[in-house]
Amino acid sequence: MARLKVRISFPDRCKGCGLCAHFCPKEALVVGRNRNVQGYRVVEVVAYEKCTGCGICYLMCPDVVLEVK
Amino acid sequence: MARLKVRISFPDRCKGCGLCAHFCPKEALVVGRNRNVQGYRVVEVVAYEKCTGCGICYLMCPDVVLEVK
Amino acid sequence: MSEKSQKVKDYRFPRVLRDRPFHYCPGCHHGIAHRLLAEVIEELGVRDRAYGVASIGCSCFLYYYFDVDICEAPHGRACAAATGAKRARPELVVFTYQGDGDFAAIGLTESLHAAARGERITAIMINNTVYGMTGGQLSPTTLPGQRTTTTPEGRDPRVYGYPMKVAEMLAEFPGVAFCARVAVNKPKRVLEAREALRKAFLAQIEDRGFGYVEFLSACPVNWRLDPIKAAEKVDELAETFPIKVFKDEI
Amino acid sequence: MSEKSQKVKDYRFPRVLRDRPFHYCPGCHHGIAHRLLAEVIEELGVRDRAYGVASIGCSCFLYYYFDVDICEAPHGRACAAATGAKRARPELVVFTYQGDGDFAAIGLTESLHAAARGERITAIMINNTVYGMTGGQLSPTTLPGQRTTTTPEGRDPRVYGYPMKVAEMLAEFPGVAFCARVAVNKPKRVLEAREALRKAFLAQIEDRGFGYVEFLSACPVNWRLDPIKAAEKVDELAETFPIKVFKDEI
Amino acid sequence: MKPILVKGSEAIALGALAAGCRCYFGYPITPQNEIPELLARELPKRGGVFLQAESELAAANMLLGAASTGVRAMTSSSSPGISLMAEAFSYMAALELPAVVVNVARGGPGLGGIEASQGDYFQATKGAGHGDYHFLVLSPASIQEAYELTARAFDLAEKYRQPVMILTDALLGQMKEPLILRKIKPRKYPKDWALTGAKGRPGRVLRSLFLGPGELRSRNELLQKKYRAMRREVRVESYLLEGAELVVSAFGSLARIVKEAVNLAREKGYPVGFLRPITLFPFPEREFRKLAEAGVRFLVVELNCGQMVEDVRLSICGSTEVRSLPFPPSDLPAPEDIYREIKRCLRSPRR
Amino acid sequence: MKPILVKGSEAIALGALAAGCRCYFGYPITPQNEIPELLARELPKRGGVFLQAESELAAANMLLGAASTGVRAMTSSSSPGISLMAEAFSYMAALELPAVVVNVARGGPGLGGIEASQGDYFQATKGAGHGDYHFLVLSPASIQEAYELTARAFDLAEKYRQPVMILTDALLGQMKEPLILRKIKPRKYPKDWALTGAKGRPGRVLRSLFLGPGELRSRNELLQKKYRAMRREVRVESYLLEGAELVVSAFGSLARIVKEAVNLAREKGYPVGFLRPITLFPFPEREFRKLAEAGVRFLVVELNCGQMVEDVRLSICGSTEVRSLPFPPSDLPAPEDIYREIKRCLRSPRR
Amino acid sequence: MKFEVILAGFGGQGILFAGNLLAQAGMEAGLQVTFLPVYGPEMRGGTCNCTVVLSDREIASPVVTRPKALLIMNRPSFEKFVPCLVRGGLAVVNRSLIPEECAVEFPGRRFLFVPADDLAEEEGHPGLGNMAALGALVAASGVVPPEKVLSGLKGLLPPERKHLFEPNRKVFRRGYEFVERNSSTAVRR
Amino acid sequence: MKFEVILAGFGGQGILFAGNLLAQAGMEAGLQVTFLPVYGPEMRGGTCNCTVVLSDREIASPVVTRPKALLIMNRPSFEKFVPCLVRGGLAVVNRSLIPEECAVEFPGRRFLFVPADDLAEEEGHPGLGNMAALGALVAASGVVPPEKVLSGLKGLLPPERKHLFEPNRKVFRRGYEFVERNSSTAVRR
Ligand SMILES: Cc1ncc(C[n+]2csc(CCOP(=O)(O)OP(=O)(O)O)c2C)c(N)n1
Ligand SMILES: Cc1ncc(C[n+]2csc(CCOP(=O)(O)OP(=O)(O)O)c2C)c(N)n1
Ligand code: SF4
Ligand code: SF4
Ligand code: SF4
Ligand code: SF4
Ligand code: SF4
Ligand code: SF4
Ligand SMILES: [Mg+2]
Ligand SMILES: [Mg+2]
Repeated sequence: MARLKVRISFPDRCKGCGLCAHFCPKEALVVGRNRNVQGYRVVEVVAYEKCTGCGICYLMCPDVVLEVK
Repeated sequence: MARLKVRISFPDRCKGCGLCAHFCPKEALVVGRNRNVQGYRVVEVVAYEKCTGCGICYLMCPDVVLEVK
Repeated sequence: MSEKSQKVKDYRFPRVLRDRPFHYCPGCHHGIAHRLLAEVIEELGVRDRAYGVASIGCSCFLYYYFDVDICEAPHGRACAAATGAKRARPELVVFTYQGDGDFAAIGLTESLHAAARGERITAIMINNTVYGMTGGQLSPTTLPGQRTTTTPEGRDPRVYGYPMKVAEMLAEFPGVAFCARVAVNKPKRVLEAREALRKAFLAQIEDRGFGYVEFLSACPVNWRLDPIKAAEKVDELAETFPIKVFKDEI
Repeated sequence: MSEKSQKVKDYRFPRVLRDRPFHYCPGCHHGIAHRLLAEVIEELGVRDRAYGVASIGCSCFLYYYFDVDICEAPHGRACAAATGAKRARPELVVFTYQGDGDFAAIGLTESLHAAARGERITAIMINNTVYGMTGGQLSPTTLPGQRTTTTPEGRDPRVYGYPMKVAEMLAEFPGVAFCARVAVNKPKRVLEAREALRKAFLAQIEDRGFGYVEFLSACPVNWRLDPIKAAEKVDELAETFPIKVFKDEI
Repeated sequence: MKPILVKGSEAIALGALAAGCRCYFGYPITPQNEIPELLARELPKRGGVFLQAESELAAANMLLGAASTGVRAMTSSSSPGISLMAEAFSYMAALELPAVVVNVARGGPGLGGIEASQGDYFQATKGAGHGDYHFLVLSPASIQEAYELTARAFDLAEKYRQPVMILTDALLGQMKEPLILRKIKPRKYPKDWALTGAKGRPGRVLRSLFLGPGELRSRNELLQKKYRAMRREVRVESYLLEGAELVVSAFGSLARIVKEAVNLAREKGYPVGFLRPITLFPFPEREFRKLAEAGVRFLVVELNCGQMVEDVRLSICGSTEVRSLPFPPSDLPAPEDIYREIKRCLRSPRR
Repeated sequence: MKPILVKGSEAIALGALAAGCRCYFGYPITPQNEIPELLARELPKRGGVFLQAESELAAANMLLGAASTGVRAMTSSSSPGISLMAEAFSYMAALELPAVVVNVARGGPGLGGIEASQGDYFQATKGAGHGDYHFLVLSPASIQEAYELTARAFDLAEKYRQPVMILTDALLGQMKEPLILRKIKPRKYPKDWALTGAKGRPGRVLRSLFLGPGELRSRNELLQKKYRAMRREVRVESYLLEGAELVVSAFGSLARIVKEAVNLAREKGYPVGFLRPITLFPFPEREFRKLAEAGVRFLVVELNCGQMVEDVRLSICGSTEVRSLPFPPSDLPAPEDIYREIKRCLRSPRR
Repeated sequence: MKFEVILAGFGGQGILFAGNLLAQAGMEAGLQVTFLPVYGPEMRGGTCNCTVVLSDREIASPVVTRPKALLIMNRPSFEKFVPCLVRGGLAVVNRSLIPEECAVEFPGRRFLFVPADDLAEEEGHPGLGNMAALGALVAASGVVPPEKVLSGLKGLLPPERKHLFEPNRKVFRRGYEFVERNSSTAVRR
Repeated sequence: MKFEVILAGFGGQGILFAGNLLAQAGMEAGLQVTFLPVYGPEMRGGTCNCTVVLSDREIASPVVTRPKALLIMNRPSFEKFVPCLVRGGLAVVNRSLIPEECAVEFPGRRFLFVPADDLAEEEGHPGLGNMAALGALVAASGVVPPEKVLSGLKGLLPPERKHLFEPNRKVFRRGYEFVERNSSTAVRR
């Protein structure tokens, strides 16, 4: 199952709340400076290689921005 | 306290339900044939001498017909 | 039970009651509850600052019988009206007198929230397992299998669930200071009921919280039983609705 | 927890959700609860016979997000509307999605009676201890001392009593088949919440009774905390509102 | 067909059964308990749902839920209970739900009494709840009509996707009269809005919150259009209009007493006619206007403090005189009371 | 006195405080939450009672209880919440309780929206609940007036032993304007009916159930008499009536926009005047009738589908033309929209 | 033909049943009928009355203020309704509870005093005074054939109360026969 | 004199605060004022706007469909409101989020592009772009003296937020001065 990795599938849904980044055990995510159509800062994957595909970020994201696949 | 005895103080309140007579331990009361202004058969004391003034009839009467004094 | 209410004494027509015959059916326990309420108001000496809320049900004519200030509340809203009166004038001794339909069906929200807030009021609920006034329909406290005019085949728990145990619910609220279920179908129980009622008033008088007494009460007419059989049937009710002091912080 | 929901798997946007961003504030747990609900509907394969009741509160736009049949109910009446729908068409899988104000304040009667009757519906209550939609007023579940816009000095138990424990009340009804309080402020709890939700649906699908899940839910905006602090504060809520399966007859 | 002797309330319940009503939700209240009590016996036998709700609020919202799934459903109550349903009615109208609501009205305001009253006319016709919405309101005057109009109410509700109210009162609700249980054939209307599970289609929504620009206005315009379309359902009973100089108008059961008074007056040679609105909303404006244009004057008799008289006045727009003869609830007027007023009207000079 | 900048809702709360309101009960709803939120801060400081109820039903009945003890008390809500209070209102009117009720109305029906709307005019004036009862209804058009009328409402409520409604809307409720906190001197009225404990007297009763022969009729006649007496409280704002051939009428905050349109029209030389009912019940019938008798025509502008226009028509009884210009809720009309219609009216031939 | 009768007495005296039965009988006899009960807000105590109209034409109003006949089972009802009776009207009165002297105040009415409760008690059914009085009313007025009352009775009794048919019939007969037997003396004017 | 301005942006950009402050300043300057917020049904997200009218005569309507001025903080608001601006009207626009090119479609309006968010950020208060834009609006329109804005600010901040006075003042000044400094070039027609 190592092939599973985080994807920012729906960046325009993101509200930059930071919950995913906070809970990611690998510190693979961060809320960046770019804004999406809603005007929110958007999450970014800063360490794709560290991602274990554990799904925690998916579980914690209130806006269904991320997928792990 | 032996002087306490049942009185039918408010016969016109009586509805002839018979609860007093049923619960009187001395069988001192009975619902008679006479009707009051409401049209109900009224309670009567049939054994005044047996009454111990225990107050049970007062306690059980839903219409506050009886007094014990 | 307190010294006072146990001693041998004479029994006289309570002065708080007006001299007007009750309109209740023969053998209806509403009358006993009325008398006890009058006695307790008298005993506690609060007639002059009593404020009663009459609810909608067989007891809606409360004001004809009690010589205290009384306001009528819409069906189910007695506890809300009582809350308003008590908050407006905390010196009043405020009580409601409600049926099971009034308190636990249409008025459940108002009843539970008043209790949860710990309103300093005394609520009396006459649980006769039916809607007496409107002709004997199902109530939240109707027993399983009991026939009513709207459950002609008897209450089916699959359709209506099981009877609602109001005293048990209320006892869980920290705001409730006294909570008991009583019956008046036997002389001894009448005395216990009186004592419970006294404490339910003390709950507010001593500023401890909400006071609640639930009367298991016979409705001979809608139970289609004579008064004596109806009184006996209350024992059957007590199997589902235990007669008990659930909470006593007085 | 079932085999199925624990296994390592990919996580994809649930098909029951529509492709429309949630209107919730950043970090609001409503969104997590939505996703779980969508996942469970998908997993149980009941999308085609699902009937949702949207309540009045922050979640009133439920119908924008779920691709199932949805009806709006007046504030507090979701359980009554759900009862009507389920009784009319028992083949539907009927759920409500309500706030603490909706479920436990204005709608308490409808909520408790639906549970007491054992309606075959699933009720979801998002307990964020405030009225989110209207700007953060007091709710029946507000913690003692918690400041809200209508309790500027904090909830005073002398005035408002103590928080209402809804799950605990519901668990007492024989008609309730599943009753749990969950939280979604930690990954493990999210999984547990999902499982609870699944069982709350099974309660009706397997015709056992009323299913209930209460979510302790962060409202960063009205708590005036950032999303991460708000998520942490849910642990504090859990001291008053234990996270627990109160009843599981599935 | 052999008639049966039933109360008005029972006739309403029988009308609902005849129209294929599948669900009833209600809360007891005098003087209409015969409706739930009959349906509690009969509906389950026919595979329908009878549910006593915990309150009128719950009943109205159960009705909302059931109606949203496209089944025929109904509630009934009496004045105070109807007041409690006001919010739900406004929602049902906004959601365009077909449902039947029966008000067997009693004396008010407040707890009032349980005698016949027409004090809820405004509540029924102008909208008890908030916002611009209306029931289609039908008011029967006989037990046979109570049966037929109730059955018809279910068709109309579906035809217009719209709550329909039967407004009657304790007099008709409690009296008995022979009823012929005429067979009813319920009409069929498309239900492509009903929430029946989204199998094979996208999820459907029934909502009343409209925040987008102009959305709420559109919803209101749609409703108003419907209300105008409903005018074709207007019904009246007219009687002895030929040669009438004064038309006495009343609705519901009171109209029977009024009719008797009109008979009395005609027997004495007074030129009096009778017009009974059967639909209270939409109001039979045209029928009144036509008479007014012919110079007829009106006497409006009501069991309240004067409510329908406003709709009569609005209909004829000042063109002739409209007198109000209100009887606030307590005892019912006798035909003679109305007859006296008829004479007085006819004797008084035209304004 | 230095003005302060406050919302209409806040002005209402401040008016209540100024009038000596002792108790507030309410349940949150947009767009009037500023009322409870201000009172939650201020009432306890002054020894008063602020209590957030568990629902509007509870709030209305707490109000009933508090009012029964003779203290000044109030509740506030918005459209759907007001609908839920209908039953309690009917009781309060029947029990003759003085109390103040504020409706900061929003768009309907159903959940509708939260924009300004006047869709609750019928509900407010014709009686939302069952039976023949009425609020005395006041409708302010400015923040200063919101303050003053709210304070006055408490006096009127006690003067007539009667619930008084402030009917306003989201526009006035949410806008800010300078307010001068003029000192208010509450009037005193006898309270020999209040339930304050029966010390030294027999117990008093407040009830609305009247079963004795004629009792309920008497209660209704008493209420009707009171409603007639209330006519002396009628207030209007009139503007530019001199020489007006067309009078544009509107109430509440919309009247401001209408007034601007009238100004526009007058500037262009159109003979237009303005009449704003401040009391909606009793309705200023006489004021309209007088103008109609002088041949003036009317244009009635409303943020609904046309409700007050009925009262205007009833007032003038067909003597001149009354046009309706309804704006169902969504966006507010601009003065220009109304100006255009004014021109159209004046150009069209008189009917 | 139009026959308007008010039946009145205590709650529990079977007033509504008797009125209902009369209406049912009228309907079965092919007449137009209305039956209008007046009921208290509660089920309990108090007086109770109902109005029955039988006619061969459409009945406009079921409300009757000046009845052509009365069936009076107790004293308060006597006092309330006898003054409303039209001149020449018939009042069937339960003599078991109301003394004949009461009638002297009301000249010009036809009074028929029937010991209704006693007749019922004699038949062993003390609760059925209503049927005795109804029997007398039907006999004295002739408004419906007595067989129609009996067939109406069959229709009205629900299956679980079918056993009450015989007692009701017997007491009805007693009342009916009481009039037949005393026809000359019974009616006082 | 009658000055009608609509302020618009994202929720959270301080739109209502700025509008309120402008109205307060107007009132303190002795003008008639109205302030009308447009609020969502919920507190969350979405756009937000308000209307302020300042006048030396009674203000009939607080509703403005064709404003004389705009304060625009984000792109969606630009698109929504600029078309409503009267010919010759002034639009103060947050250049930090809206590129100047947007203005080309709207000839005949006076555009004042201010890097509001950047100015605020430079002052170390990234959340206070609203104050920079307001400073620019006040400077460019001259509708109220800047001191009145500052005294209004004092009045508006509740005791527990008094510490926010300085940051707000500073950023307001920056916006004000930005216009003074660039007055000739800043306004594009
Ligand atoms: C709003 C409203 N709904 C219904 C009624 C009718 N109603 C009167 S009393 C009652 C219930 C009475 O039952 P309960 O409260 O148990 O009192 P009981 O008569 O049994 O003592 C009902 C439903 C009413 N008056 N008002
Ligand atoms: C009858 C009625 N009363 C009040 C409101 C206003 N209102 C809308 S949502 C809400 C409460 C929201 O709180 P909650 O149910 O806890 O949901 P949350 O927004 O916190 O998720 C209220 C009071 C309404 N829409 N209708
Ligand atoms: S899947 Fe796990 S490791 Fe990868 S980004 Fe998400 S939380 Fe981090
Ligand atoms: S949790 Fe979701 S919404 Fe929040 S920052 Fe991460 S991806 Fe964005
Ligand atoms: S006092 Fe006791 S003994 Fe005497 S009559 Fe009453 S119950 Fe019987
Ligand atoms: S208990 Fe009371 S009412 Fe009943 S018979 Fe005895 S005295 Fe009469
Ligand atoms: S109906 Fe029942 S509760 Fe009501 S008075 Fe009669 S016996 Fe008592
Ligand atoms: S107000 Fe609270 S509950 Fe509502 S969307 Fe925002 S964070 Fe969520
Ligand atoms: Mg009961
Ligand atoms: Mg909440």
